[in-house]
Amino acid sequence: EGETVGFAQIGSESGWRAAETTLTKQQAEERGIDLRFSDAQQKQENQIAAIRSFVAQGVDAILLAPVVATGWDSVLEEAQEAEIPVVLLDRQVDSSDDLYLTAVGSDLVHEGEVAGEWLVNAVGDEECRIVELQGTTGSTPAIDRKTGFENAIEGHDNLEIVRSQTGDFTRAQGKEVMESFLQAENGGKDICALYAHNDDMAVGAIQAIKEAGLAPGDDILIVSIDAVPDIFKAMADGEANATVELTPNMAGPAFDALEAYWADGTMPEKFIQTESKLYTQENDPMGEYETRKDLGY
Amino acid sequence: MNTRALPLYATIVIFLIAYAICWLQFPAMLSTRVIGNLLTDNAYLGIVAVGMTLVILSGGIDLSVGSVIAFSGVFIAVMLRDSSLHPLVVFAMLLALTTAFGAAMGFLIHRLAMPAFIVTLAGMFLARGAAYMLSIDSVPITHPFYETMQDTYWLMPGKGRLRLIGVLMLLTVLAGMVIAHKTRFGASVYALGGGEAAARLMGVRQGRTTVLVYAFSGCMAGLSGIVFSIYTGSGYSLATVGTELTAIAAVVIGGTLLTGGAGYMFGTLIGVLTMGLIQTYIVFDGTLSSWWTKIVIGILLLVFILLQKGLLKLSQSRLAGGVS
Amino acid sequence: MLLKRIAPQLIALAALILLVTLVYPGFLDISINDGRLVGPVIDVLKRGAPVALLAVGMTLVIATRGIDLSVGTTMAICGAVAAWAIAAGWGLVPALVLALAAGAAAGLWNGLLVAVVGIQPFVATLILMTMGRGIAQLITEGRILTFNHPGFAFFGSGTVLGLPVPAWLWLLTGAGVALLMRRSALGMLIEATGINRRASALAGVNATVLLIAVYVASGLCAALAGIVVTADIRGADANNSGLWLELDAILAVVIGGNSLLGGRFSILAALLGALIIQTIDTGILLAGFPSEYNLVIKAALVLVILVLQSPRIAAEWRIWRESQRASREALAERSRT
Amino acid sequence: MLLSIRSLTKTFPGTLALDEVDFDLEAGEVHALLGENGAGKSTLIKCLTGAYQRDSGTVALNGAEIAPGSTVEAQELGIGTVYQEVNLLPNLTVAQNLMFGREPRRFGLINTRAMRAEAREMLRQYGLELDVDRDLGNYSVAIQQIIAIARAVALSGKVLILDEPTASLDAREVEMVFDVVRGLRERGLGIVFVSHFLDQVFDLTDRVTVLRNGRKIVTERTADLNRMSLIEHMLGRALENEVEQQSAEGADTAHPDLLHFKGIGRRGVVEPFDLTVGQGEVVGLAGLLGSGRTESAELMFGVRPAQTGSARDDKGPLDLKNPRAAIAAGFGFAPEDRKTDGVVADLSIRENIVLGLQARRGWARPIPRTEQNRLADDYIKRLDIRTSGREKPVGDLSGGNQQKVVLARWLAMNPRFLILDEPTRGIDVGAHAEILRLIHDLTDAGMSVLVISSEIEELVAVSDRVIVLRDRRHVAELRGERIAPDTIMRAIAKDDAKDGEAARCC
Ligand SMILES: Nc1ncnc2c1ncn2[C@@H]1O[C@H](COP(=O)(O)OP(=O)(O)OP(=O)(O)O)[C@@H](O)[C@H]1O
Ligand SMILES: Nc1ncnc2c1ncn2[C@@H]1O[C@H](COP(=O)(O)OP(=O)(O)OP(=O)(O)O)[C@@H](O)[C@H]1O
Ligand SMILES: [Mg+2]
Ligand SMILES: [Mg+2]
Repeated sequence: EGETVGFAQIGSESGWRAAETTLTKQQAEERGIDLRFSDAQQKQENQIAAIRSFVAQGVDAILLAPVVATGWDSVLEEAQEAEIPVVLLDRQVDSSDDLYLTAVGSDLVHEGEVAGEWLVNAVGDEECRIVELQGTTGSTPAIDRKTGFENAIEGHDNLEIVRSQTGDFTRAQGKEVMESFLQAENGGKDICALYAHNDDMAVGAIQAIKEAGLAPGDDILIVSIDAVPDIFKAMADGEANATVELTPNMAGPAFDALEAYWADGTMPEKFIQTESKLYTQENDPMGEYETRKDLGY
Repeated sequence: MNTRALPLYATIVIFLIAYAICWLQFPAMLSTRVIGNLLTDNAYLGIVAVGMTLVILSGGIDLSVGSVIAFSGVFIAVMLRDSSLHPLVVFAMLLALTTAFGAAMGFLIHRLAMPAFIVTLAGMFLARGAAYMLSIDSVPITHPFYETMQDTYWLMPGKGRLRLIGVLMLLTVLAGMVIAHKTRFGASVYALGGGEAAARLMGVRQGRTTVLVYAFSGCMAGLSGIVFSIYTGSGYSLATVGTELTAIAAVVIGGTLLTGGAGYMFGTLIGVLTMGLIQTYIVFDGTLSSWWTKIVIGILLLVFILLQKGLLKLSQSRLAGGVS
Repeated sequence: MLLKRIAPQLIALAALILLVTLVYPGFLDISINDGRLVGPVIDVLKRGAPVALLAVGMTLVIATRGIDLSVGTTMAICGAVAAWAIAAGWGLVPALVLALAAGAAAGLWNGLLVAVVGIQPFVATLILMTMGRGIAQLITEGRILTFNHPGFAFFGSGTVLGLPVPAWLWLLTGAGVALLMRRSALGMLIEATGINRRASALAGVNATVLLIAVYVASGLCAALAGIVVTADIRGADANNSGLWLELDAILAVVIGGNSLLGGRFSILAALLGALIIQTIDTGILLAGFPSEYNLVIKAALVLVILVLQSPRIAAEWRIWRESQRASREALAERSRT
Repeated sequence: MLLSIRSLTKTFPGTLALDEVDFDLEAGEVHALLGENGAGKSTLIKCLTGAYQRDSGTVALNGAEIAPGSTVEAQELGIGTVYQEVNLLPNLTVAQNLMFGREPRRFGLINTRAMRAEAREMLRQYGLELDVDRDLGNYSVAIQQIIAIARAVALSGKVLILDEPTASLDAREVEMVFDVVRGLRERGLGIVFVSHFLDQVFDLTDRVTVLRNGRKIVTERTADLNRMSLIEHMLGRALENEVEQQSAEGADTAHPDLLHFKGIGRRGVVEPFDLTVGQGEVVGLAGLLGSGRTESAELMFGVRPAQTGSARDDKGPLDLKNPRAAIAAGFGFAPEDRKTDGVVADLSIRENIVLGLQARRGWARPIPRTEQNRLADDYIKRLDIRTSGREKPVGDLSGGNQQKVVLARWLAMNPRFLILDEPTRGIDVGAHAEILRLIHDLTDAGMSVLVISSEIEELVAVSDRVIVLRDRRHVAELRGERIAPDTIMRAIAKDDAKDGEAARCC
């Protein structure tokens, strides 16, 4: 119908983010929506400026993947005054929920919980010393995924996080930090499991473990979050154990909601939660890899 | 004709031409909304660039400002959350703190003869680290006084909003112009940028000037932090990463020489608006992928600098030709 | 003479190692694990490779009174190019050559902007710094380009004579460049250009070509660093490879006692600077502090080292020592009479 | 006693620059401070004004001991100084330079209009009418020199110190400066005057203090001294044959043509000119400040590419598009502003001397260290460079010695055509004679030399031919007997109306 939608994306800091962008563009094209894309390079100030520009341009709706939860009140009010509906993608904001149409996303704390619960079941009653690779210090996913995981292992005294450092969500840092964990924990012999806040860090860590002469997935259990293609490959090789999916297709539900709203003013629910599905080595990792590898991760 | 102001004129001319091109492509670019946004969205950048201009004029550089802005936001948010102080009191405390921080860096630079680049780089790590230690989470600010400030604006014809922070930025630039061009302190700053040894022999109080320059920059970074916290209504330790480089780019586009001693405060305003214009243009266009966004920003930066250099050369040779 | 030049860096490094050993006693342990040395110190040598390699090129650029902010993104570009070539099945040698060529091209671009167009180095390289990551992402299309090529991975995680390949790479590059500078006249000509470009040009030094050459050298070093990082994780991460590493490289050069105002330089000292930085980083990781403290600790340590090395402090210390000696001699004199 | 210095000592690493120096300055006198290059004159002055911290000794102003910690304090005490190297700020306007630190203010802000007016007024006394709103860097060294003097005079409530203020001025400007100085003397100021021009010393000063190797040798009334004894005090020996005596010899030897410049020029810089240089010939360039002598030389050496014209030797056309091309064609050029164009301050004397030679050989063929040392030692001896060793950074040498290092660099390259722009600027009498003798030796060996100098006597002493420039145009050529101070003067000043123009800006 030729509606124009502005998409204020955070940036392209990870493969997952790139996939989200690709899928959003695909979805828009399929539905004949004219998508205006803005990359904020991980900066909230750029995102705010982009939203203001979208308002000044008079778009029909705005998709916002907020870089951080706070600080959106005044710009969302401005959009509301201009009667432009805003849909939040994949992350929440702490503004009042009548400032936006709906939010599509997963519950980051819940993701951490799913990962933690898997590990609790996997180790049973054995002693388990866990090392944790955090995301970028201060970022919402890092904080929430840490909280969720800690919630899940609470009360299980046989599980303990012995080392926790930031790996900045990157493969290289994941590998480097894992090396120092191995170094510090008796060559890795004292580590029973690794929890990584995203798959990229896990993939880096897997290499470090291999180079240290241990078997990732066996000697050290590995659980991480995102479900990007490369982790499925690792799972297929038996080098990773579990991942929690964060689907990059947030735009699909968002456009569904918008189209309903444009058509007859249907108000969607305020939070459309995507599934945080757990994948393990049993879930045909190779097949999952094949279906995902062309999504722009 | 005064040759020293040529870079400034070149900058203004290029900015106007660029704006005209944008307007031809997207007529909405000339709306008061866009103009209002340009001021509001770049208010924090403009303020911090004023401080940066003075530092660069003195022949130095201040890499810490981005982190200091982030620290300021977190500091304000945490103070307002954990104490019952009025925001204005918190602002005063913050400005005192960041000014002292800047002064301390200036002191190190002067007393230990260490390069500004390195001292302020350490300052950048330090301020960001301090912000982390205050709070990792982003902290919302919910004080009623903040809402008043956020809602203070003048509705221009055409629904554009001239907001408080935009006006504050313009006033800061004005103050910066007075300090740089109309005071003895400003003259000392230019002198220092022209050559330390000569400046000393001419009677510049090098130590005092250096400390003051960085203190001023720290103060401006604090002020910019306040503006940023009003702008986003929160404090976040990961905010404004790399803003120091944007500010430096704005100052340079504004015609100030990075080696110090030459440039105009007003040029910095134009430089900031130019950076804003590039951003706005890319959003209006809305077809660039993430990577092309980066490439295009780089190319536009280069084009601006080349045009400026070209225009400068042209007019200089004109002038020289006119003499003979 | 040489030892005297690098003494401050050596002392700083020794003190730092002592400090780290206090918080993490096993720091100096080295064991042999199927023919390769393992231990934190070896890790420092290996992990320090990217910054050390960048520092070699950066030292030359800084000696000419320039600065190269683009090395981080150049790493990303070269890594992306190499990974792309490997993934496309071009084979090892063409991939390496292509990556090095990309680095040289990036350096050439910077050099032309600085030496021919006359843009200030900070700004000229800032432009590539902004653009470069976009170019790298353009090559990888924003994803992490992974590959499986043992030959290429060797550059990241292989060992030769027990030592990791990245360590060999920076050791050899550093030694090679340092020798080239001091055995030929390049070192002096670069220093002369850095101190007074105009006077050097009037004396017949080809300052333009020299300037371009140092930026190309810096680009090549960045390419090597990019290859190491890419080979290490077996994938080109255009978003994060070399992110903010230019700052560490500059820091290394300055900790090495080189002046940002150009002129006299020492590559050896810059390499020690890189080791100092990596020792701090590795030390922080091993010590197991919460990650919020990483930055503050690093900043504080760097600041302390720089303050202790600052020329003013050195001068004051010399004066103090001389006055001590004088008073001691006076005392001896008095006791003799 | 206005100013009295007792037992002033100052050491630099490896150098005892001042050794228990006493110095007295009375109110209402002009006191010359003389000595060879590196004798310690500039150091004495800098210790006095707080630019350097002295090791020991006392300084008293009007009987009260002073110890300025910085130059600001000295200025506040009423001591105005012109340092040896022009030390103003090229990036500030002329007005800002003149009024720096004393800007007239209104409501706490600088009153630009008043500042401009006052600056213009200050310069008028020196016969300078220029746009005070332009950057100082736009003006020649000479004009900057006068501005520096004007500034120092304005700052000097009690003492005025002039360290080689006249080094790049011509006779007319020198006279103007002297008039101002005499006026100040009348008003009761004490003036310290450093110069290597003995005529000026006898002309202007009341008393003389001579330093040698950092020690005070003597203080005497100028009237009680004659030239010979003064030189003896300075050098510690008699000067065998002074410059003047050499002038007659070799004036009319025939010189086979070596180089032809045809129609060389650049718009707005120098009008196209023709010049033929003979082998072994010394061509002098005379002219007022800003008449285009330096520019002519720069065109010939490719510093600024010429827009018109060509150069050739007997083998064919020469390419002079940049300095390297000119060097390849066998040219050499010792520039006028040694600080910015000459020395590479942080490099050692040795490296500075071999720099040009090395650049010509290319980076891949380093000159062996022993050869470098031999060259450096050789020139340090031949040019009498005063230094504690060949590895000393050139920036730490005294002004005159830096000049010698620049000369040494070019001599070491042994060009066939050497351009010397103000070669003896700031060089003491002994070395001055030495350098002029050197020029003769070089031309005897077949080198051609172009000398630019504001010192007419010097031109007369060395030149076989003198070209006179006015208003960026080559206007006259003098040979043989006509090379004499008064003929040159007359040729320079032929058109008085034009003259005024030349000294003015734009
Ligand atoms: N900053 C410095 N560091 C080391 N040595 C110095 C420094 N400044 C001057 N000297 C040395 O002190 C001595 C005196 O130098 P000074 O500049 O006072 O000589 P001068 O009498 O002014 O000579 P000239 O006539 O050439 O100007 C010289 O040997 C010089 O090398
Ligand atoms: N009176 C003047 N007004 C404006 N610019 C001047 C004036 N005199 C010189 N300049 C500029 O200063 C620079 C140096 O000229 P300079 O005076 O050195 O020429 P010159 O003929 O070599 O004189 P000299 O060698 O005696 O100083 C040139 O760029 C010239 O354009
Ligand atoms: Mg002197
Ligand atoms: Mg001249």
